[in-house]
Amino acid sequence: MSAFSNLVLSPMLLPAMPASTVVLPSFSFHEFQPLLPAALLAITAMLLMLTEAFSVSKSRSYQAILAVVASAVAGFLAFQNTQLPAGLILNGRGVMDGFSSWITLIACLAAGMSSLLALGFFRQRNAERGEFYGLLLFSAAGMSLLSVSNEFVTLFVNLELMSLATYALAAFWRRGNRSVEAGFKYFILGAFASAILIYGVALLYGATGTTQLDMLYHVLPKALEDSPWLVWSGIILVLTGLSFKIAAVPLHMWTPDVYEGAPTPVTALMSAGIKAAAFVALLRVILHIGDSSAMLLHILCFLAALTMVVGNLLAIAQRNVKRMLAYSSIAHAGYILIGVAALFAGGHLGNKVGVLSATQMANSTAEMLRSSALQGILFYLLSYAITVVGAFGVLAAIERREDDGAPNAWDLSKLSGLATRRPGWALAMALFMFSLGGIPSTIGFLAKLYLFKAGMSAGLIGLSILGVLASAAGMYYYLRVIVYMYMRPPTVTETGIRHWSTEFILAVSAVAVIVLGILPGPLLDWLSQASLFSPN
Amino acid sequence: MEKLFPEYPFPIQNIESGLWLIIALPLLGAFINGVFGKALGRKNVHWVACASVGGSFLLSLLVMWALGKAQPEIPGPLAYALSADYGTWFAVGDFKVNFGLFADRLSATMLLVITGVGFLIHLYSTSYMEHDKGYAKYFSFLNLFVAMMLTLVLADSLVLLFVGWEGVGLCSYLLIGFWYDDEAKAWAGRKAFITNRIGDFGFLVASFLLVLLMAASVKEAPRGTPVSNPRFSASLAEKGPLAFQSLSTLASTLATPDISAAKLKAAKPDHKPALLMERDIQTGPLKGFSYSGVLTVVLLFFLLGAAGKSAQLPLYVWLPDAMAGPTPVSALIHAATMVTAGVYLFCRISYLVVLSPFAMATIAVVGCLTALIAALIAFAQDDIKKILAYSTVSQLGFMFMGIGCGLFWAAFLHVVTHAFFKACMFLGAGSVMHGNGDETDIKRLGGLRKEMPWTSWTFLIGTLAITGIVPLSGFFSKDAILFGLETQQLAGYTPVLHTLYILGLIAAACTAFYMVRLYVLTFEGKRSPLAKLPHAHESAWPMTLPLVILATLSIAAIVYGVPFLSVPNAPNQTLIEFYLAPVFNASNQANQLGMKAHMLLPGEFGGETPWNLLWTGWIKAWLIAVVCGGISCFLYLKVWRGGRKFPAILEPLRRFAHNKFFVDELYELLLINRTKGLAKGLYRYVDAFFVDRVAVHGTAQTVGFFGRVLRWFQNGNVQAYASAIALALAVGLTYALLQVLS
Amino acid sequence: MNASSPLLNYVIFLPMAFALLVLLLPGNEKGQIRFIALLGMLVNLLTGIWAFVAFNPSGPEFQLEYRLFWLSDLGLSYHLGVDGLAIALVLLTAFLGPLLVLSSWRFVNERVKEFHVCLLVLQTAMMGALCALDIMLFYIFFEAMLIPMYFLIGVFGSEERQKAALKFFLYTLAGSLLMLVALLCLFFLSGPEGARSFDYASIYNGLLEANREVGLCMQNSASCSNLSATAATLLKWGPWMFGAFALAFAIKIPMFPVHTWLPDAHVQAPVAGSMVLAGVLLKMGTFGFWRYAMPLFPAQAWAFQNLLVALSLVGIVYGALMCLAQKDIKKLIAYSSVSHMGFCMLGMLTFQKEGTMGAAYQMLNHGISTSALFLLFGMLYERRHLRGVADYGGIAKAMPIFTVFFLIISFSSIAVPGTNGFVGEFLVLLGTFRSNLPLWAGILATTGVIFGAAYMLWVVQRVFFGPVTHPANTTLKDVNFREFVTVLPLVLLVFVMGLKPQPILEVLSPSVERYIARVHQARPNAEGQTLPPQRENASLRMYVRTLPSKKTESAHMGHAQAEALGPLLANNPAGERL
Amino acid sequence: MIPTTACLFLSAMLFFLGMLGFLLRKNALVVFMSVELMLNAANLAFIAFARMHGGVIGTTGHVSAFFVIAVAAAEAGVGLAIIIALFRTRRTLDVDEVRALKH
Repeated sequence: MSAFSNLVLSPMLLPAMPASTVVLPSFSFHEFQPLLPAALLAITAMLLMLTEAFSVSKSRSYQAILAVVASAVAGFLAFQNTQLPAGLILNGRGVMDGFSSWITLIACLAAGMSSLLALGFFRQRNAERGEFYGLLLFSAAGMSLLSVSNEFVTLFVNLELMSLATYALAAFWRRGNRSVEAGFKYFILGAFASAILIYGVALLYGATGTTQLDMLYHVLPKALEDSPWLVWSGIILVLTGLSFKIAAVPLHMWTPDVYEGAPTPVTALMSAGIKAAAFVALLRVILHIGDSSAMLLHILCFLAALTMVVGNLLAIAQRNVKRMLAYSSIAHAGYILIGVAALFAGGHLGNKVGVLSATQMANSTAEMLRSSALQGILFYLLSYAITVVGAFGVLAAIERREDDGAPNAWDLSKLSGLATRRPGWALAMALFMFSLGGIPSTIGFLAKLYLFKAGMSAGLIGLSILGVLASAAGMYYYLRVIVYMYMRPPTVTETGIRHWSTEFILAVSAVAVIVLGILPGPLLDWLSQASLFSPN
Repeated sequence: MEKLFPEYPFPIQNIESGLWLIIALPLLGAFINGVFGKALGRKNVHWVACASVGGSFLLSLLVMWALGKAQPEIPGPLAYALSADYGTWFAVGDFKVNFGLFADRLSATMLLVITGVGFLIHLYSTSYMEHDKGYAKYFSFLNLFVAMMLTLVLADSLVLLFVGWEGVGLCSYLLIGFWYDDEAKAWAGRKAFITNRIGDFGFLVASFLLVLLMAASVKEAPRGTPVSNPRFSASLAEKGPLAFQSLSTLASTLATPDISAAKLKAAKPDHKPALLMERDIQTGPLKGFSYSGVLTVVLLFFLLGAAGKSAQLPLYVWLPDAMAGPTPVSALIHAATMVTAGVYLFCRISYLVVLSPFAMATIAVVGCLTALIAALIAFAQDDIKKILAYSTVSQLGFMFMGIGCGLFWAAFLHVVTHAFFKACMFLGAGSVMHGNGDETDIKRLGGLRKEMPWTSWTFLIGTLAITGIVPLSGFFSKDAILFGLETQQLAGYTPVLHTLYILGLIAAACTAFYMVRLYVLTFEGKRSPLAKLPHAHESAWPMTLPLVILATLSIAAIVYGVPFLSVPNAPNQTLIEFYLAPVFNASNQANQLGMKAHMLLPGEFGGETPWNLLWTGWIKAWLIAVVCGGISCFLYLKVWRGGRKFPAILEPLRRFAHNKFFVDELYELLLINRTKGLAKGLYRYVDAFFVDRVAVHGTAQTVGFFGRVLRWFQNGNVQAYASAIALALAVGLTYALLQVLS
Repeated sequence: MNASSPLLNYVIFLPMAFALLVLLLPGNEKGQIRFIALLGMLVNLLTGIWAFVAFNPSGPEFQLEYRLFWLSDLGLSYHLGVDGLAIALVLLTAFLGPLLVLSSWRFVNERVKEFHVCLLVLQTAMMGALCALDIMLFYIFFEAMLIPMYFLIGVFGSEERQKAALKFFLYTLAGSLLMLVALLCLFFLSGPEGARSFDYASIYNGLLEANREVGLCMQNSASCSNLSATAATLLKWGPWMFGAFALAFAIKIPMFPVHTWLPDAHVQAPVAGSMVLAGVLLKMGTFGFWRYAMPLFPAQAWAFQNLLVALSLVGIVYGALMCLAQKDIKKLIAYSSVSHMGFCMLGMLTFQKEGTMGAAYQMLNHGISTSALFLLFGMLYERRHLRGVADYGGIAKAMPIFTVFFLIISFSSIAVPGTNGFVGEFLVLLGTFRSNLPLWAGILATTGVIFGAAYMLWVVQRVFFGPVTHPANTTLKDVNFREFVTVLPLVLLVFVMGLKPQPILEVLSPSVERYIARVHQARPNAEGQTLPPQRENASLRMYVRTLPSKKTESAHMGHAQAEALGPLLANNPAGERL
Repeated sequence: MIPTTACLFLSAMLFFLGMLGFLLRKNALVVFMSVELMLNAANLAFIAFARMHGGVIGTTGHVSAFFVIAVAAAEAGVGLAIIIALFRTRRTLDVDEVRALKH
């Protein structure tokens, strides 16, 4: 399964074209431009696989470097693409817009950073094996492609490409049974979810005769009259399948187990990259099938509220830091859902979801809403990626080999007195915690601000209030980490093994958290120009 | 005095602008002794202290001279006043307070008393406190007190007066608790301060209400009245609403006849002209109340304040305990000066006082009851200082009666004379203690006359003065008050005054009794076997000299009190009355305008002086004094001498009185314990339990609880998770179905 | 007075710079660290004084303005400026700075570096919150304050510190997050799409008309019929927004029902922590009411007046009663500051000159006397490490000078005339009497005078007087030179501010008048202090330096106003700056 | 010829059977097989609809089915590998045993 498969095959998927004349359509180069990062990643991945097959050397650090370089270049390419005009490519199988390129960028970021983490992580456990980086890059490629796909089957395939690689990564850590269990759970439930997804796709196809989102958008209203039941069940199935990936409550239950069990670098990748990619998929689908009725908005708001509250509540009761971060990632998915709802509410001005209706909010225009919501979501995903990778980086750094598979491996007490043992790491961790909690002068605050602002400009006041209350409650468990690091005497003596790569990651993300938290200027300007392909 | 010094030693302006020096000197002394006291050494310390007070005594003399003659360029009562303004203290909006000093004949007399008696007591202390460790501290506190008292007297606005008012309270707190390592003494200090604080609460509220009153009258008074006069609004803007000038203008305004109302009533015959103060207030927070009503309330709040400071009912309880301080302190603060601040205050705002007969009656009643109760308690006390303390309380009661019946000059005269003889007796007591190893129980003293001649003679004079034996000042001052009670008329409340007259006589009788008892038990007879020392020794000259001087003064003060040694162009006025006439001028005017309280104005003696009344009054008083004095003399010299049992019938009564009628215990029970209980209860149940535990932690714990509950669902079973997904799916589908069907 | 002055930037960020400097020092060089920190605070004090001098009371409302683009697309801009109250509080903050470092010279001995970094960062945050003219900027600093304070309490506090720190952080955070939502609502209400910004002036001016309408409507329902859309929304949702603002600030002050975090925080915090908490952080609440809650929702301010007054009255009496029930001295001081801040709020709620001025002055007083109390008690604590009243007694014997200081400060805190406390309290009470509040409110508030004396003297009594109960207390050392130097400025200030308040009052008075005028705009015909319409208009609109750019439309609005009100601005330097 | 609805009904039955199997069976392999069943249900639906639409639109359905099959194969590959690893560590395939990670 390579990323090229659907490029090669896509000409055969032409819809409206007389069956008699099958001609291969001619694609201009710039249609492939959005695919370049993915292509690069995929090729590098294969190379790595090959080197694994033929190489004899024990050390795999060169592979890590290669992966990092590849994802850096890919990220650069993606950044180039952010300025591209929005439009369809490859006869509508894919779209190109700033949004997808940003998601690709985030994916590359996640891939690069987690492979750096992995370098140190596996070196310390001398358990380096080459498939790791290959799979990692495949997964990244999957994310990138997912972000550009505009057609259900393509979307499904890319989702699977991303997921399959991640299943393998999650189960990669063979020592102890936790990693495998994580992989198994993730895989089995993931397969379940994607089966649901594809069944929904089938139903939609049946109702509308197309699997291509932009066409779907146009025929859906008619289809709704003809066979509403079919369409709705299709929509629900598809949404369920997708919400599974973003771990929205009540489809979140796999998250803590998988995040905890998976090797920490993989966890970082999942929480940073996969979430982003899954969100873009959900977003595209909703944008195309959503406008048909306000009912979907209610579902979204409901999901968002539930996710925020439950995620935080669950995290509060956690002593296991890694698991706590997993739960908090659920909560963050909830916050992002506010943004999604806002983006979507753009189509439904005057809705009465919030305390104030959008019209009362002094006539905001649909475009304004969309762009601000979009900006909010992107910024949030980006900031979350940076912060959470850093946080997991700290965990990876202080993880002890002998604890692999021990139930209390990441217990809070493991952090106690970190400030005296490793002031630098403690400081970084504190920063990440404040940022996740959304305390001003960190990037986390700005991100939340954007989202809530977007939410309120869409009139989702109630949701926003719930959001701030939830994040206030959430601050509790972030603070507890700091309490242990700074206000408790050290219980364990050893200081964790340092590795330049880990240190590098921590430094970079800590600095980013602060600097982008205070001067996000250029970044925000770029984000604000990010376009999103919308059918109308 | 004009006879003695026809010429001013200085031009008045210099004295006027130099008023601040009077306060500054003791303040400086306090500062020097307080900061460098240790370094200076005892000699220099008491030099600094005495010199500073003596200096301000001399300055006060200058002021006195300056006030002797009128300043032609200033009209009205202000002709007999010096005033100096040292800039704004604070000013917000139309409210303003200046550092303004103001000395008229009232404050000048007070000045002399404070600095003069103060100086003597400083002198006395140099010997009395000789062996104390906190010598410098003591003198710096004492100086600070004098400075504060002078501020109180010289202030030209209520706010500045309040500075002195609280300042003296503060100093008395410090001095009562001077020997702080004795728990009880320290507590006594705190008790004094907090009781005074209750009074200050009254003072503050009263001043705020006055501000409101001023604002209202300025807004509403018809033209032609003094407040609507542009010159007044100028001075109001300059001096602020609480300056005494402004207040007097307010008073005269309120007392002006209300033309419009008069017109209405003109039809009816024999109507009393309505006054402005009977109007209702139209604007502002006081809307709906009548001026006179508010004024009465204001005066009652002031009464509360004065009761706190001057130890009247119900706040007198702190004074007896205040005797914990060194004896000179008791003499200066708790007999001569601070405690008379309340009387001074009422004299100061006499023009307001006379406008509310009800308030005056209340003041008189409070004073009278205090005088009686204190006297009764004093009967059964054995501690020399305690007895003097209660006698002070009861004498203050007399002064309040004087205020109440509108004879301000008499009340003030009593302040002065009382300052002399009471200070004299306190110092005498101090000297007794000094000579007898700090023995204060009069039962364990006795027969000191031979051993301490000076002390005993001066003490005798003091006793006679306070009992009111004719050729002594106390008689005239006290009798002037009683006479006032008998003859003055108070619109609607004249009968009250007459009743009070009787009670006053009784109080006087008691006074005579217990004071003589005190004297006899302490000085006469033979030395008690229980005495600490076999032989007492007379004190050194720095202690006896002040005694002698004060004794002389308490005789000499008579010249102010005798009516018939008449002053040119004011027949039959007492000297003090004549001298203070400009001060109480305003009140007389207000009074005449108002005709509210038809008082027999002192000036009007001339016409038909009730000589017969006067004489009978005097004779009554004199007889009472002599008789009661004689009785107690007889009883304690002959009957109960030498441990003879007290008649058993009276024993419970005695014990009841001895325990001060259990008033302290009552307060403890009703107020203090209640408050403490309330505080504890609130803290334990409302704050700690309800607000903090239930509301705050409760919320947190509820959240945590839900977290744990949800966590329980994460049981790690894949199929459980899957079923959650399936469930969500099912719900979604049904929801969609419903939407479609509807 | 010139168009733009960078001065405030120095005031805000110099401490931060020094914090970085300290961060670079090796952790074991305690002496150096302390010295650098002290230096930083002193420099900060200098800049603070410089700013105070540069401020001209008779000038325009906001001075020393400085403005930069910052997150323009979000509507934020980095906009600084101070009015009378702000500059006074800035001075107070700068003044306390060096004392903080000095007070913990010996008190803090491990992790000295972190400690001083926290102090300096906190200083920056507080200064920022005081100088911010952009509501979101204010919010950012307001929240950022929590972090260093959290560490100060949690790391350097005493035994229960972790709980206390957590409570402090979450309690405050919850309130201010709700405020954030209300703030966003305001942002959207403040103007049409594109003309919005978080700039204080633009939001305020944007809501001015609507507030007038709402005020009218609340007075007589006849005029409710033809409300503008904004006014209608404001009328409907104003109470909620005001509630959110009020809650956030009330927690910070803290007012009666939401005060329980304060005692814990104070008890656990180290000396410097308590000092700065009492000295400045609590003021952020009152300052917030003054600057944001009241002027932005005048109508609601009137509507909520009685409720808030009731709460502050309860706070005054209740706080005092709590003090009577305490056994722990620090807790007692904490509750006493609940009582004092009650006076502040009461004064501010009179909506009337004397009272408001008193409130402003009381903020400064409380900042001085209460932090001095904590400082002094800290010295005692440093010697005995006990907090209970019963653990002391007869200290005066051993530590005479210390006793004198403590007495002076306690007398200032119970408002004995001649000390700073008196002026503030007197004005507040006078204002209460003169305001539209019922008379009993004033009388009730005045009883605070009695209770104050009761509990304060009780402590003095138990701690200093009486026989020495614990042998350990006999050998206590009196204040050494450093401590003496630390306390002396505070003591002197007590007297200076008590006897010569006028200069400060003059600095405050323009902001007082504007505050009152702004609150009264919702009561066009309210009796009492309403300014003549013309001046009202001039003083009600807010003139700030705006950026020559499309990004901040408030500039254009400003221009419009400038033309409209040309004559009014003739003598107003701010006018030329538009 | 068989009506589309019948095919759809069958596919729905398959889907729900798969789901039930997933929820109820205990053997990991069987559970995975029931996922395959669900996927095939999807395929069936695709084909049925493709036939219903017919023509060019129909091709989409057909091709989609192929993709689903391919993906299913890939899933099987990864999945079986994981299940084997699972078996190695635990010596059992009972999903109820796989509960080291919880709460």
